Amino acid sequence: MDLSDIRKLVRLMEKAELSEIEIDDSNQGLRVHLKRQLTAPEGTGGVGPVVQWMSPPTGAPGPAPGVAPGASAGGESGAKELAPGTEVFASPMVGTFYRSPSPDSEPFSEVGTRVDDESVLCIIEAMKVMNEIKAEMRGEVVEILVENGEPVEFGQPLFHIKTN
Amino acid sequence: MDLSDIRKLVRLMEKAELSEIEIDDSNQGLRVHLKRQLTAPEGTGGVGPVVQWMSPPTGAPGPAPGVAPGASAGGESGAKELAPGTEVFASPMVGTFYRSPSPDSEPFSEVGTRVDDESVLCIIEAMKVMNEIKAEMRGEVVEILVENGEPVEFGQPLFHIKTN
Amino acid sequence: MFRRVLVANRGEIAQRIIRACRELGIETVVIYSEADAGAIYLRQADETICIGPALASKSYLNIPAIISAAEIADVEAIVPGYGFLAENAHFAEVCRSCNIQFVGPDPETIEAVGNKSNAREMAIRAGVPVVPGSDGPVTDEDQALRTAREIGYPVMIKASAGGGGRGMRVASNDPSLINSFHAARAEAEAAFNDDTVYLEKFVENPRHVEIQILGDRSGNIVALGERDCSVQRRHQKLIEESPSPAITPAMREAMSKAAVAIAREAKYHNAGTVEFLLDRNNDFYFIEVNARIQVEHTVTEMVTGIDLIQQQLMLASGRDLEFTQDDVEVRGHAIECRINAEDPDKDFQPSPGKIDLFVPPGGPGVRVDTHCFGGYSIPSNYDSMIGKLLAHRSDRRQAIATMLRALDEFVIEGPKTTIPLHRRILAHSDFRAGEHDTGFVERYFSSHPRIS
Amino acid sequence: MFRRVLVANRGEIAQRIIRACRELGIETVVIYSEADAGAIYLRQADETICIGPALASKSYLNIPAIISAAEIADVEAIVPGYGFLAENAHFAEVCRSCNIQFVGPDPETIEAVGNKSNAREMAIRAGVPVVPGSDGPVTDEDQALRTAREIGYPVMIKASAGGGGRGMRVASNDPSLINSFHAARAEAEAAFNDDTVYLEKFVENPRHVEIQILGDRSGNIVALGERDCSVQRRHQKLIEESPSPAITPAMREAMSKAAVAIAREAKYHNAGTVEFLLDRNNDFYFIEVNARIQVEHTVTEMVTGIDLIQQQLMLASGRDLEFTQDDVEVRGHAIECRINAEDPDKDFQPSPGKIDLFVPPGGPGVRVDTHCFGGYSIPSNYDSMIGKLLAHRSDRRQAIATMLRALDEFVIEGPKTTIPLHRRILAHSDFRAGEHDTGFVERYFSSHPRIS
Repeated sequence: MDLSDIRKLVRLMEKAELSEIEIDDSNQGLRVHLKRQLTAPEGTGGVGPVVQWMSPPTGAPGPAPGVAPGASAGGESGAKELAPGTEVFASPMVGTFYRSPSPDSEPFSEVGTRVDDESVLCIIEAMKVMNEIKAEMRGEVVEILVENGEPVEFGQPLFHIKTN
Repeated sequence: MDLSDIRKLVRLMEKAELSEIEIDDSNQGLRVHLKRQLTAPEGTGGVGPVVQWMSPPTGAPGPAPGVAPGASAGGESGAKELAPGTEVFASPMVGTFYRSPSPDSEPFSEVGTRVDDESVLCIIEAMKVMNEIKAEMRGEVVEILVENGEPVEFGQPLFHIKTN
Repeated sequence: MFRRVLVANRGEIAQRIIRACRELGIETVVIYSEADAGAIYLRQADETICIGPALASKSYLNIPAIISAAEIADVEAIVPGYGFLAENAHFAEVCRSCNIQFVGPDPETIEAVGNKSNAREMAIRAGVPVVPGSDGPVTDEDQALRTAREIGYPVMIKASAGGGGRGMRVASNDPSLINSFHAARAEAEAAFNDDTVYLEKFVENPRHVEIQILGDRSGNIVALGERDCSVQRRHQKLIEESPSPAITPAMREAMSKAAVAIAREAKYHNAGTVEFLLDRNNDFYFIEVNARIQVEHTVTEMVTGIDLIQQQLMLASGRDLEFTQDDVEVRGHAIECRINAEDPDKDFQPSPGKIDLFVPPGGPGVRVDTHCFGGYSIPSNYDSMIGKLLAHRSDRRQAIATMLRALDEFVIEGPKTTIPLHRRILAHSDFRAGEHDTGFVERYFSSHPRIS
Repeated sequence: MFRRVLVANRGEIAQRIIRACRELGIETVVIYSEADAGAIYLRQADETICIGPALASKSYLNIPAIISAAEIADVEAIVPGYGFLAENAHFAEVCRSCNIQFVGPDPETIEAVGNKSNAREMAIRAGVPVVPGSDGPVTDEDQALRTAREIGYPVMIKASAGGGGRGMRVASNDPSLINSFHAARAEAEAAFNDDTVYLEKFVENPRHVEIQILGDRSGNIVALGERDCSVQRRHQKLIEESPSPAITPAMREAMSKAAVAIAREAKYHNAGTVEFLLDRNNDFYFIEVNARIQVEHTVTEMVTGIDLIQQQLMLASGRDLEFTQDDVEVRGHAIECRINAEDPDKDFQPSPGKIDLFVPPGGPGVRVDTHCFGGYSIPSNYDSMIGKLLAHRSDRRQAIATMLRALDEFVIEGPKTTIPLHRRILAHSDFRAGEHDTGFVERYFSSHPRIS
């Protein structure tokens, strides 16, 4: 179950006009719950699904952001409000997100890492080129929103960085 | 120049996306001025044309109501507000409006005529049948909105009647 | 050809008639009820006339109001479409007496084919097979029992004046026959003001196949191929297609000849449809004639390239057919899905109201006939049809693929629609194999089918 | 056939490609810029990937971003549509080096036919008539003057790398030639980064007729009839139709053979178009090859019944053509009007913004290809196309009638559109007689044509 699977579920909901999907797989320690309003309030944009993804306690860090297909990336749906002074660091390009320069290396940043303009936050691989992505701000990484090796879109939120 | 001509002009404006038509025919003592917003404010209904019809001073009584094609009859567009206590008497059927029982007779009602429930206001001919239309209210005819011999729709305003 | 006609209908068929008239250069006067004042097709009319309030009996079924509108608008003809007064012989008669051309067959023909037992006798005279049944109306219990035992159970009791499934009952044994006989009579009386009923052998889960015909006043009659309307729910058609996946060229020819023979017997002119049942042995039986244009005429238009509404107008104006049976060619395969504002999850209850977002599909092979648009409010006073979605491609497989993608594309936010049901039907193996019959929908999609 | 492809375009052509893929059962990954996040066709995609901001150079023209999207989405092919990178040989080359199939001809072919003077030499080798002109590029004033005097004035100076009318100048005498020569070079340098120009005899007010071709990798090439695109404004096509009202069956055959010969010379596979000028003596001259699907491919789809985008996908996947030249049949007549968000009263300036009410036409013979809907905002960043409206009927007269009623039906409130101009063109006697040429629009509808 990764972001792309969630996307497929959301698409399925839209197609079949479902209002809710709930998957409880205790073998895999996974619970997915998607809920969606069947009539869009505005009438023009995509229907905003509410995505709840409960990772197993032993699993990967934090909840992944729900990305509505076709919706403008950069916004989060169903996620908690950002604390004041916390900024979203969005992906400057399409590619594959890596937290470390090689599988065996330490991650560039962790939750708690302090960064400045020149700090490398992560690598995004595009067309076999490893692009080092710099923080371009001062602050502290408070949340990492994407898993290692996951594909990211332009504008997709990657980190929350506390700047004050 | 009758209601049906106005309708044709309005339709022409819609088709040609005109915003304004002004006709000043001094020979016939007629001035017609139609104006229309090119983008509808609501977006769903017909575009409401503003119709100003200046009858020659020697001509027929009062301004005819502007009826937008396809718009719900019964409402007046561009006409002055009704005085309090004045009611619109609308046509109960489709047909041809006659003010008198025969060409040589006196009209059933004139501006100033006092009417009650049983008073015949006019005749509407439908399928060769002359239907006497009763006032069904008490009051005084203050305005006659349709000319003798003119076709009328269901719900089209025929008279203004002051009831108090 | 007419210079100016009255469009005596509403919704998608009013829109359809206006289109045909505009292409022929005929002026349209379109009547509407107060509930339809916001209809966008009124903008395309040369003149519009409000004829009454929402209630159909005071507007679209109000003969004096319609005739009066036709007179003040000075039209030469009235185009009735389907439903409302389209098969009302009295209305056609009134039109004639007022010197207004009714765009349809003569009142005598409407009357003659409108009575089902009479039509059945016509078919027998024309040498067309009919479902075994009573020899005319059945008037009492004894006669009903005698006939039923003679033709064998199950039998169907049908209202002579019937249509749309009303006044129709099935009985499998004597006691149920007695009950059904009285129930059908009462229903027929209520629905049609005529309690005449007759009996037929009940053909279980047949296919419904109908032949489109066109006739002129000189007696030329052509058949324009068939439509398979076997996807029905409670006798309401949901999906129609042409050609039928169930019939062979030989059967098509036999049915076409039968349809033309009946039409000739009925002195039929203008557009009409002859409906048949097809049983599991591929035997067909005449059931009825529809003396009007039908909702699903569009399917035939796609495969033949012939504009049936234009033809109706030309034929009503007195012109002869400009082509012969040999000129008619069926090309490719067309499917139509009726998109209704109904909730398939709630027993198809109507779901009228405002359409917030309306994005009809487009692209190759797709035709949409609708009067709806984003912002339009579907009135609760009339039928629930939003529109008809058609796919026309070179073969059935491709037509299904196009229809499925078009259904997926069709965005209607606001009312509930039959789109999800259509998707499921088109994905069903029986439908894809062309092996469905009129029991198909009830069999697989009834009892509150949840979309899952 | 491909299992999964990347749609590397936007707007109506992205919508069109998604339709074709869905019908073929191919999964689509659709890229979009931030400006297109509200596009409704994204809902029909199996996956969507935002590749950059509104600016085309950072999104739809951003080769690394597109290739990266194709890689993370794990697609087998990229479908470029028209415009943006559709005729970019470098992009096709990068696709190849990344083992992603580019849905179009080989980069070598794109390169070869993309250079206009090179394509001209190819045509000469293939024995196809070209407009008399310079023997390759013209590099200095003297050579230009010599050539112009040789072929006779008026002459046209054209950019070798040109397209869309840029880098094109007409000269009627020596002094204007000198000026135009330098101006065209400067314009070509600015527009294409390549100041190579060549000279051609200027054919005054010709007709523009083009042949659609399809080719497979085994060398089979078929011609799918012509499109007449003579209704142009400043070299931008406004209306296209097929068949051309100006050519005879013999001319059609000669042009088709010429197109196939050029395609063979260019080792062409996939879909392409060979453009010709037709002069007043009915002589035709090759002008250029468009190595991509064109906006107006839809017109050919209507008359041949062949889905060109599906064909592109099948051919790119390595399949051979499933039909031969003899199987191609042109039926009826199709006309397309390009509906742009432009104000014909204000020199066609773009009119982007929110569409308040959008009611596309429908009914028989009408096809609409659009990505727009009521509530959609046309971004100001890209071209102004709202959609393409097509009418397909059994003959040209009927197709015009259907198009006119469809234009009348088409309600777009918000942006200004080219609909009123189309109405006037279709009502013009020269167009109705099929006697218009590429000077037609400028002649009758220029200098701020007011709709009256």
